[in-house]
Parts: sequence; C-alpha cells; structure tokens
Amino acid sequence: MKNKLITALLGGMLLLPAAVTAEPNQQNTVNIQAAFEFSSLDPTRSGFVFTRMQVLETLLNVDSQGGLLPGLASEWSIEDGGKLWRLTLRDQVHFHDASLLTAQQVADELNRGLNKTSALRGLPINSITANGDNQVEIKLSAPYRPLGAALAHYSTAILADAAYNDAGEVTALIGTGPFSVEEIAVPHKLVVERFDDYWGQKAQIEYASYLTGHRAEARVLQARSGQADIVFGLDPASVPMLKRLPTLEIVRSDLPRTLALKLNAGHRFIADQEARQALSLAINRQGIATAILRAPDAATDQLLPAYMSDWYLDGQSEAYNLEKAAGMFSQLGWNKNSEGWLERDGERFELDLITYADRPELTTVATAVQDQWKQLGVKLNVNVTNSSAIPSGHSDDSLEVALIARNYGIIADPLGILLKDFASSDKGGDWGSLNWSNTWVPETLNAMVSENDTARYQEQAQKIAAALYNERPLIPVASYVQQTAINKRLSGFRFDPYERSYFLNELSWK
Amino acid sequence: MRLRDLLLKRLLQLLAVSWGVGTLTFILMRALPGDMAYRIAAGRYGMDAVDSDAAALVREELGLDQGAWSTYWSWLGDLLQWNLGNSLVSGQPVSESLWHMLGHSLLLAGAGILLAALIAIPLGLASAHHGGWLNRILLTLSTGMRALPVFVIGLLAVVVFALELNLLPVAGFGTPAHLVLPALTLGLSLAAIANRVVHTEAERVFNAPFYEFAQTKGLSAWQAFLRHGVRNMSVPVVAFFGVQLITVVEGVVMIESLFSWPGIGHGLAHAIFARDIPLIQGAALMMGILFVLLNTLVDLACYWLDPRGGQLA
Amino acid sequence: MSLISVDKLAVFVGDTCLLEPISFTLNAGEKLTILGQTGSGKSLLAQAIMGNLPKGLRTEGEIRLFNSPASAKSRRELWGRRLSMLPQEPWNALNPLMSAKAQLAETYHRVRGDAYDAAQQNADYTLELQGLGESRHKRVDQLSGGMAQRVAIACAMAGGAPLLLADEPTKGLDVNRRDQVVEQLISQSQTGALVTITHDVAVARQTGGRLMVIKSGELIEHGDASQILNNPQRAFTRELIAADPQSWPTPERQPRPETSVLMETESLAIGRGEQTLAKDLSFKIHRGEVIGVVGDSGCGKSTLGDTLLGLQPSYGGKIKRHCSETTHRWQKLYQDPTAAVSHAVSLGTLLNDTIKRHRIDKSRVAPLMKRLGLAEALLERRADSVSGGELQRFCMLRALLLDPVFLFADEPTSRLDPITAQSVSQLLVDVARETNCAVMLVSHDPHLIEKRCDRVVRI
Amino acid sequence: MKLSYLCTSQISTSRLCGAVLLLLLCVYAFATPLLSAQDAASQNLSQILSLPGGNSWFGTDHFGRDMWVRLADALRLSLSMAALCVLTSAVIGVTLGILAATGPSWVDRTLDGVTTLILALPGLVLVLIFAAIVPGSFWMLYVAISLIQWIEYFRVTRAITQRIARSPEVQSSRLMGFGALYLFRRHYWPAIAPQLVTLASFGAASAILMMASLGFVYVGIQPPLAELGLMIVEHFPYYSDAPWLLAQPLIALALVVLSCHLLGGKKAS
Repeated sequence: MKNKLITALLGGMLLLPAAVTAEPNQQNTVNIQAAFEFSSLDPTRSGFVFTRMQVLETLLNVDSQGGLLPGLASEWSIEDGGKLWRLTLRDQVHFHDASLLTAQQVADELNRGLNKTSALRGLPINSITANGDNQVEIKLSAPYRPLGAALAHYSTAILADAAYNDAGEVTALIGTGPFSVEEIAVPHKLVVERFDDYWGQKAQIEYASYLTGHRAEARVLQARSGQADIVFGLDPASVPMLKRLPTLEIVRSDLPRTLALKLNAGHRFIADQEARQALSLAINRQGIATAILRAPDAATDQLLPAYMSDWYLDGQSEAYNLEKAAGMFSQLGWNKNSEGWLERDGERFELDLITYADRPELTTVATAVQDQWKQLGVKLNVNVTNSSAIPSGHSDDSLEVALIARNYGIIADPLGILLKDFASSDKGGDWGSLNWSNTWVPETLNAMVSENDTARYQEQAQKIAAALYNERPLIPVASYVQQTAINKRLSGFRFDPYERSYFLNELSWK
Repeated sequence: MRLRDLLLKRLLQLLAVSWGVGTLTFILMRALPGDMAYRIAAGRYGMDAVDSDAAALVREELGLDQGAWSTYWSWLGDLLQWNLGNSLVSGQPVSESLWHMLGHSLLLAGAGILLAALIAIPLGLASAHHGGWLNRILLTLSTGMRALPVFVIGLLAVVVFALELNLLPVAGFGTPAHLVLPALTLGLSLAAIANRVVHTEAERVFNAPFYEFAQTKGLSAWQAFLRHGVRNMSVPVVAFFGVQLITVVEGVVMIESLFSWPGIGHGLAHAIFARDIPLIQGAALMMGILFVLLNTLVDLACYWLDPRGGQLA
Repeated sequence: MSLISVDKLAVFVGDTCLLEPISFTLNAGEKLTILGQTGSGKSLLAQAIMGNLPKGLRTEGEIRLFNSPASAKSRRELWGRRLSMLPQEPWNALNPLMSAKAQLAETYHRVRGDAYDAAQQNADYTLELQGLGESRHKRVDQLSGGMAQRVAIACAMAGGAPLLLADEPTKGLDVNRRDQVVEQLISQSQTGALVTITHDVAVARQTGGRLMVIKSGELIEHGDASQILNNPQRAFTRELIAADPQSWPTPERQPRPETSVLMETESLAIGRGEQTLAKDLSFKIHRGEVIGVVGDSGCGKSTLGDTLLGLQPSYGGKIKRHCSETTHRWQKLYQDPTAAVSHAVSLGTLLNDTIKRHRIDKSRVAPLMKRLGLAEALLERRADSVSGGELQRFCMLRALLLDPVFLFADEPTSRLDPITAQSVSQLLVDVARETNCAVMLVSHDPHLIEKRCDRVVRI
Repeated sequence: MKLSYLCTSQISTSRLCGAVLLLLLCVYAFATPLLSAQDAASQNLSQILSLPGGNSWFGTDHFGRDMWVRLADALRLSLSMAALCVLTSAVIGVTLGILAATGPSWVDRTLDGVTTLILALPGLVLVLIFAAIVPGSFWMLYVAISLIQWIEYFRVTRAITQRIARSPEVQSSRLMGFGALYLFRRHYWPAIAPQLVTLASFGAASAILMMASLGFVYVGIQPPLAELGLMIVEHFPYYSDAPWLLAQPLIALALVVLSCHLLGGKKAS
C-alpha cells in the first residue's frame, strides 16, 4: 500500500511538467453552474455533487427507466427469499490515489454509512461483510425490495480509506470516478480533472468545474454570456429568450419530480376528500404550465410521471372546472360572503401556504394558485420561507398547505420514497401526506417491500395510484421540467432524470 | 496624549461592540421562527432532502436541546479565547470561513473604494475648478445615480458590459476579470456621492482666504494647490469616507449577492437563511470589529492630516 | 517713480456702482490710508488693485503698477514679488494645517528663490526678529491674533514686494497688539509704498502719510492725515473721528453717592475647562455702579461674568451676594446680539414671552422703548432683519424690563460701528444709573472704559 | 462638519421640483385604487406580457396582471412604509436627541453607547435579520427600519441642541427665567426643524431603497404583494422579451428616490 503510494507520487512527479502546461482554463474546462451548494466533503451529506461530477461512484447504477445497472459491482444476486444480497465487485478498479478497490473497503464504507444519514440508515440490515476479495454480502432481517436503489444513491458512494482521518471524517475526495479532484472550495467551487486510469469509458474533456450560482437570474446570465457551458435549473421565464441565442442549445428533460400541494388532511376545512377534490378542480393547470412553466405538456394531476407506468393511471385526468368546484363547496356548506370569500358558520375559508424560494418555479406557481383559488373564494396566504419549514410544520401539525417539488426518483424505485411519504408514521411523511385518514395505502406499501410477484406488485401500485388520485392527500399541479442550457461548443450531453450523474465522460469538444 | 486617549476610547468601543453585537445577534437568532434543527438540516443535506430524521440527527449532534443561557455562556467563554466555534452547516471552524470571506470582501471593498477615488477626485476637482456646465452635468449625473439602488446599478452594468458587449464575466470569482463589474458597481455608487463631497471641499478651499493668500504672497496656482489645497481638502474627504464605510459594507452585501462573490456579506445573508448561528455571530462580529477598526484608521488618517484634532469624528 | 497710479478706478456689479471712481498716485516711501466705515467698499479697492475681485464684479478706470498698465495676467506675476496684500483676519489667511515657519520658509524658497536651507534659516531669523522664535512651530490655531498677524505680514513681505496693501490689518486686535502691528507695517514700508485700508481712526492717526475718507463707496475727503484728523472739513469725517472712544467727551466726574454693596468676591479664581485663567480677584460691587473690566484677550473677562452670574463654577475663593433678589434680576448683555436672540419669531413675540413669564406691567414698555430709541415697528421684525445696534438696544430693553440689579455687559459695542457704539454705550450707562443697576462693562478698548466707567477691575 | 453638497443657487428650484414630483407620485399611488376597479393581484394567464396600451396603460406582467394598478400598489406600499418610518424615527430621534443634549450626562453616555452598538452593524444586515424573524410582515420591516433610522435624527438633533444649548441665546433665555419647554419651542425646535425636512427626505429615500433591497434578496415580501425591488427581480428574466416591464418598476423606484433627494436639498452630515 505504502509502496504503491510512493510509486504513485513518483509517477505524479514525472508527469508534473505535463500537468503544469495543462492548467484548467476557459478552453479546456467545461464550466457547470447549478443552484446547489455542497456543505461538506462527506458523501452522506453532499455526495450528490460528487457523484454528478463523477468523482465518486456507487455500487449500482440506474437506467432512465429506473432499472438497476451494474456500477462498481458488476453482478448482484438476491438470495434467501430476499434476505441476502450478494454483490460481486468489478476487477481492477483504481482509486484516484492508485490504490485498488477491495471488498473489505466497500464493506467498511457501507457500514460507516449506517451511522450517518446515508440511504441505508433505517433499513432492515443485519450485517454488511466482505466475502473474499471481490464479494460483499448484505444480510437483511426482512426482504427489502428497494435496497438496490439505495445502493445507487449518492450517499452510498464509495471512498478510498485514505480519504478518512483518524476521527472518521472525510478529509479528501478520493473516489473511483472518471474525474479526480483538482481543486475544491466548500461550498461554492469544485474543479475536476480527467482520471486516466478509469475502469470504464474515459473522459475526453480535460477539466470540468462546478460552481454554485444561487440566483436563478445570475445563472441565466452566465449561460447567455457563454461564461458557463452547462447551466442547470433555468428559470422557465428566461427559456424563450435563451432559445433564440445561436450559441446555446436548450435541453428539456422530464424529471420524476412533481410540483404538488401538500395538504394537512386533518385540517377542518379540508378533511373532507370532496373539499380536496374541489380545490384540485379549481387549479388551472394548463394555464400555469403554459404561461409560467413555459411547457404546456407539463400540466398533470397525477403524482408520479407517466413513464413510471406501474404508478400511473393511464388516461385519467380531470379538466379545470371552477363551477363544479364551487358546486362541491356549496354542498359542503360553504357559501360566498359579500367580499367574495367562502364562509361557513361565520368562518372564512382561509389557509396558509408555505413554500421556499430556492426553486424559482415554486414562488410563481404559488402566486398563480393563490389567485385561482381566490376566484373560488378561498383565501390563500402565501409565505415564502425556508424549505425546512415544511417538515417542521409537518411534525408540529402547524402546516396547512405547502407547495413542494418532490423528486420520486431520489432512489430509483419510487417505492422507497412513497414509503417515506405515506407510511413513515401514523401522520404520513415529511414530504408526503399529513393526517390522511387512509390506512390501506400505508399498509399496502409496507407489504409491497417484500412482494416478489411482479404482476401483483403492478396491480397494487395501480390501486395506490388510484387512491392518491381520488383522495388527494397531495394535489399535483405540474410535473417538473428541467431546462438545461448547453453551449454548442460541447457535444454528447445527456441528462439523467435521476440527477445522479452529469455524464461528463461522454462529453466532447466540437 | 490625545492620540492615546483616542485609541483607548476606540479599544473600549471595540470590546463593547464585540459583546453587544454578539449578544444582539444571539437574541435575534433565538427569536427567529421555525425549528432551528430543521433549518440547519436543510442547510446541510440540501433543501429537498431535509426531513424529521435529519433534523433529529442534527439536534442530537449539536446539542440544540441545551438552554439558551448555557449556549450563550459557552459562546461568550469561547469568544474570550477567540474561538468562534464551528459552522453548524459545514462543520468547519467559523474563523476559517470568515478569513476566507473577509479576503474576498476586502478585495472587493478596496477595489471599489479605489475606483471611486479614481473617478470622484478628478471629477470633483474639475467641477469645482471649472464650474458652469461641467458642474451641472456632474450634479445631474450624481443625483440620478444616487436615486438608483446599488443592485440596479449592478444589473445595468451586467446588461451593458456582460450581455450586450460581452466584455466581462457576468458573475463568479477567481480571475481579475471577475472583479471588474462588482468593483465598478460599488465604485460608481460611491463616486456618485464622493465626487460631490470632493467638489464641495475643493470649492471651500479654493474660496478660502488662506488659499487666496497663498497665491497673493507669490505661489503659483499649482504650488498653492499642492502645498495648501490638497491636504486641507483631504481632511473632510477622508472623514467622509469614514462615514461612508457603512454604505460600503451595505453595498458589498447587495453586490456580493448579485455577483455571487463569496464574501462576508454573501456569507452572512446565506447563513441567516440556513440558521447557521455561529457563522452569523462570527460574521456580524467581524463586521462590527472591522467597522470599528476602519473608523480608527480614518481617525488616525484625520489625526495625521489635521493635527488640530478638530475634525475627529 | 510712482509705484502705483490709479485713475478713476470704479467697481461695478452689473450696473450698480459699488465703489465710485477714485484716483491717486503713490511713490516710493509714501503711505496712504483709506478710512471708512465697514461696508463702504474699501476692501473692493484693495482687491481691484490686486486683481482678485470676486467673480461677477468688474472694474472701470485704469491701474498702472510700476509705470506700466496692469492686466490681469501681468498682475499675477507681480504677486508676492512686487505687489503684496496683507489680508484681513490673518487667522483665516494662514493655512490652518501648517506651522508658521513652514509657511514663511516656503515663501522664501519658492517666491524669493532662496535655496531650501537658506529659506529655513531666513524664516527662523525673521520669526526671531518678530519675537516669534518660540512659536515658530505652532499652527495658526495655537497663535494669538497678534502673532498670526505678524506671521502674515512676514509672509506677505517675504517676497520683497515694494508695494504693500494692508486691508483692515488691525481688525479684532487689542489696542497694544494694534499698535505693534501698525508699527511693523510702517517699518516694513520705509523703502516701498504702503496702502492701508481701515475703519479705525486710531490706525489712520498712527500711520500718518496721506488719508482718503470714503463713505458708501464715495470719496469724501483727501489730504494729509494729521491735517484731516485734526481739522476735518466734512461732517462725516467729523462723526467718524468723534466716534473713536479716544475722542469721546470726558464725563464730568461727580462723586458717586455711597450705595450699599451688592456683591463681593474674596480671592476668587476663575477658569474654563482644565485651565485656571485668573486668581486672587477680590472686589466689591455697589448698587448703581459702573465698573469697567479690562485685560488682554483670552484672560478671562467673559469667564468672570459667567462666574459672577453663576453660569459657571468658580475655581476657588468666594462670591457673596448681599441681596436676595431672584436670579432673573442678574442679567447679561452679549458681545454679538444676533447670537443672543432667537431668530425664529419676531422681536415682539420674544418681548411678549418675557412680559408674560414675569407678569410685567405692559405700560412700562412704551416709555422704555422711547428712552432706548426703539421704534414700535421694529417689534414686527425678526432678529436677522434689524441692525446690530437696534438689536443690542432690544436686548437692553428686555433686560431692563426685568428690573436688574446687576448687568454684565460683555463687549456690548464691539460688533457695532463706531458711531452706533458710542450711543449704545452711553445709553447703557445712563439707563443703569437711572435704575440703580450695577453694570460691569467689558471692553478691549481702554479709552471706552475710561470714558464710561466709575472704576476699573484689571485681570 | 457643515457642508453643502449641492449648489446653493439651485436649491429652491430643485426642492420645488422634488416636491412636485413626489406629490404627483403620491397622487398616482393613492388615487389609482379609488379610480380603478381593477385588482392588483388578479391574474389573466392567457394575456401575459402584453404591450402597454388599450386595456392596460402600462401593459401586463408575467401573470397577466395590470401593471398600471400594480405599480400604484407598489408605490403606495413604499411611500406608506417610508412615511411611517420617517415619522416614528423622527419622533424618537428628536426626543432622545434633545434629552441627551440637555439631560444628565449619564443619559447622553447611555444613548451614545446604544447608538454605537447599533451602528457597528450595517443597517441592511440588521434589517435582513429582523425581516427573517417574521417573514412577510410589514410591521417587522417597519420596526427594523425605524430602529436604524432614528439614530440619524438623534445624532443631528443632539449635535444641534448641544451647540444651541451652549449658545448665548439659550443662556440669555435661562437667565431670564424661562423653562425647558420654552427653550425647546423658541430655540431648539426652530434650529432642528429645517434640518428635519432634509433628514426626513433622505430617510424616506433610504427606507424605500432598503425595502427594495430586501425584495431583491427575496426577504420580507410575500406574494401577491407588489413591491418595487421584488418586481425588478421578477421582471428581469423578461428584459429582452418585454423591456418595458423591467423599466417600469426601475423608473418608478428611481423617480421616487430622486424626488426625495431633490426635496431634501443639501445634505448636512
């Protein structure tokens, strides 16, 4: 080990002259801008940036449909009725410090994650052990279907031993990806360099840099001026303007992320499912999608996207219908008062909505919903605050309505997320239902974890989708459309709907 | 003797400010709504990834259940050893991040002030000397410029120099070119006021009896300006810059936010949203200390320029 | 050879004439004094000759300097070297941030062309000669008015200019200082020519040479100084001369009837801030007595008043008041009446305030106003639109309505023109005697004190 | 320091211009809701970014809201905030300033200490923290801005009062037996009042700017409230599609601040 390090160092020194001539500059670097800061080097906290920039890799990968693909593990098998996962590691995988990937190392790394906020935390795991040089075994106390997706999550990415200090803190990012760290300045800036000993498809570009751009309008300007080559999270409002520029290509990608209103179903105004349905009917989704999101087909009243077909009700949708909604409310005893607000027993229909400003669409969509509900007679007070107010309001029941953008592909199989959102406690889930009286859905979700029959799994999923659609614990507004600007000097850009990787190693200069 | 009194007074002020600012921010931050653990978790794990689990983990790790008093006392004790604690979000020592930010902020502020001086002094002198149309044009321009908030000046500068002319980067940091627009924005907004101050002071000196006497006793116009004009003008101008320091700092907060400049203002605004209390306290403290120190520097400059001590702020 | 020749020189602003045409010629060794009241256009003459009139003013007529016609540009080159002007108020004319020596040495170095070291030595020498050797490193704020004037004169003369214009060189100076300055000017002008512009008859008398009297920009009288001063031909000149305290009629000294003691001090010490200004002051004040207070400027004359009135603590010793009158019967008159009265409302309102506050009989106002020569219409105006003399008399009116037993008058006439000063000070003394009020009169002018007071306290 | 930063000859005319401009803006801001039945928040998603003219004089924004009404709303908010802040901070500042200058020395020292403390933190930062405490609260912003602005009135009042308190006119009135109220009415207030107009004008301008700055960093204002700074940010993405949309709040902000500055005349510091 030590010898290898010395050889690597010597080799590095020999290569030094070449490295000096190739400093990162505007010509040889792909500049990436996105909204997200990384607050730490620890992958369990900020791993999303490091896997996207392809410094770190996970054991398994995910295809665009959510199916599992080999990653650092070339094969995997599920034995013992789903209670034992056996992963076989790829041969000859080098870390950036030239050391080799071993099974023991992977087991250690996964075990570390169990005590931190990795995707493995809280799963029914008994033990994670190395079996020989290239096998890792994970023993479960109960079958857990989404474990594979968890192993594809950024928080389970594999770091070299040398990345940790004695206290178990991450001090350097030494991974296995096609890029190694050239410069890192927490929380804004990460510059990576091509790693020539990569086991898979080697990169063509020399350098890539990641820079946090907090303000949406600043990111748009960066794209416009050509200062950034790839800009994620464009403000929909500026997309038409950017599209007219000859230097840019705007890529529209659908994400398994949905803009939805999280409702407190325990609130006396909206405890009736008719009330929630009426509120849903009063939202002009087409208008919002066209005028605000600038993507007419983004309008949806289903929580999960159509390509997650197990969870999508085909052909089911209900059009904007204000009169029907008003009729439903008058059935429930709500009538308009002289000021035009709905009133029942002398009480005005007034709700507080919280949302957060980090995603530019949320504020504007909230503003639009506010006005559309006003036409129905519902007074909605919009409060733009920090995203943490949502789980916090969930836990103390103070939340009434929240506008969220939920990613159902954080772990590639949506089951894991749905479990969290609808079945993590009696109340529901931080980013899912709140005080929803339905008990059948959480029970079924829990049962599906160990369901091995695909047809039955599908059938249950459809039933759950129908329940979500009819009872509206959340009111979906639109699916989230990711707009990305790419400078035309690059080719080979591909977008990962699960936002796990930027596929930088597939990019090339034109 | 006078100088020592002055420095002693400033030192006392420094101590009072350190304690006061720290305590004030502490109280204010305790008064902020929402559960602190959730906010910190949002800062740590990303805005969409925060949930009750993460918040519980944060609460346990940081001991947020402690009472306000014990947190306050331990903070005060640490402060005495110049230990500002660790950032709740990144876990890094606050003083380290502060130094990093401070460097960027000072660079921006220094460049802005330098630019303001380069613009304001020649213009102010020229308008005082020439008067007439030049003065009126500058007066109009300055008044117009002062009516624009600093972020609007920044936006306009971006539109013109970065978007339309494509000369300079829009935002970011790292190369000298990145510094130009933020510094220009700060410089312009400062110069809009400063050139009038220079103008007024120059006019005062040009019309002063001693300035006339310097010439009637035989000095040439240039000699009179260099030997009797410059120093007398600079006293109030330097004092004015002292008063304007607060504007500089406020401008820096807005400009850093607009241009993604990783300075102390940007850091502070960000820390407020993330509820990173040690960082907020550290940044506020640093600003307070910086403000007192810079004021002391201005005092010293005035003292050196004007030994009468009449102009000390 | 004539150093300066002025022919029908006049100054205009637009079409308004500020200085009527004036002509004179001055040869080497000659002295000319121009005498007139403040605001009579005298200073414009000096500026017109120098060529540094304020913007917007223009001249007519001809100025010849050293036998050649003077243009704006040519005159600038003469400044300091051939032609120099001693400014009014030297404490404003010296650079506030530079030491006396530096300002003088720079003139030697840059104007006369001395080498740097020689200029330093010359400056030391000159200052030593002027008795300023120890003050050479002081700035103007650390110098007294007289010292500043001597430095300014030295600077103005340093370039060796034969023609010197002195504009009000003694304004604001004590009598002793005034004499010193005039002497210095005379000695400097032995070889050249001196034009002195002043409102002070005493300065004109002391300077000698030729004299021109100006009234409102118009030349009244012209001739030999001693001749005009001893035998003025015009009424205005006579008034000017008569208004000089030195020429005031000496009052008949009647033995004052013995009155009771109002107040006495025992080895009183006075001071301001950390500085004790005077010690061991022991005197008695009787009712109805007029006491003069004299002393050099800054010796604590005003402080004495404030201490006696209880506005300021004493620094030792005792003050005994031998009467139990309320505090508002102990009053003060100020040097600058405009600073002592609110400008916000009319004088009538201020008067009514006083009447209401102390329930004064309104019928007393009219006779007292008449006695003080104040017109009824004056009360409708505000403090900033009446003259200094009127305002000072209004202040006297307010004070006298309160039936004062003691009135401390701190240079009450020094800001007034001489003719007004004479009448106001006479009025003050007369009215005080009539109402049996003790007056302490402060002045820097020993003649004024001599002509007005029963007794003198010297600090 | 007594400095006049503007040409003395232009003061009266420029002040008049400022007053007229401010009056016009006030009339527009406060009369529009009376004259128009339109609601500043009502949207029309099928008619966004329409050009000025016809139905809406200033066009519509990205939600199809009428800009004429919306701009009036935003101006009304800014002007009301400015007026409230000016009034509060002036009353507090002048009262405390006179107390500090004429009262016992411990009052002066205490107040001096308090101001030094508050001044050590840039005002904007303090407002930022305050605004974060209760997001979207008009009153919190008002408290925060007033908390910072009273200091200016305090310092100017204290300086003027201290100078006047030492002056012969006050000494003379005291000798004549007048009390504190009289001194305030006849001496302190007449000296402070003219400065107050200047301070109030600049204070109003800075309150408006501060509010716009908060809008710019997304703090303190909640939808659908119209606020100038927030409008500038919201409209910026459309600057090449609908430049008039960005120009409107920008010009309105500049005009209102300019009118305050002109009204303030010369600034004494």
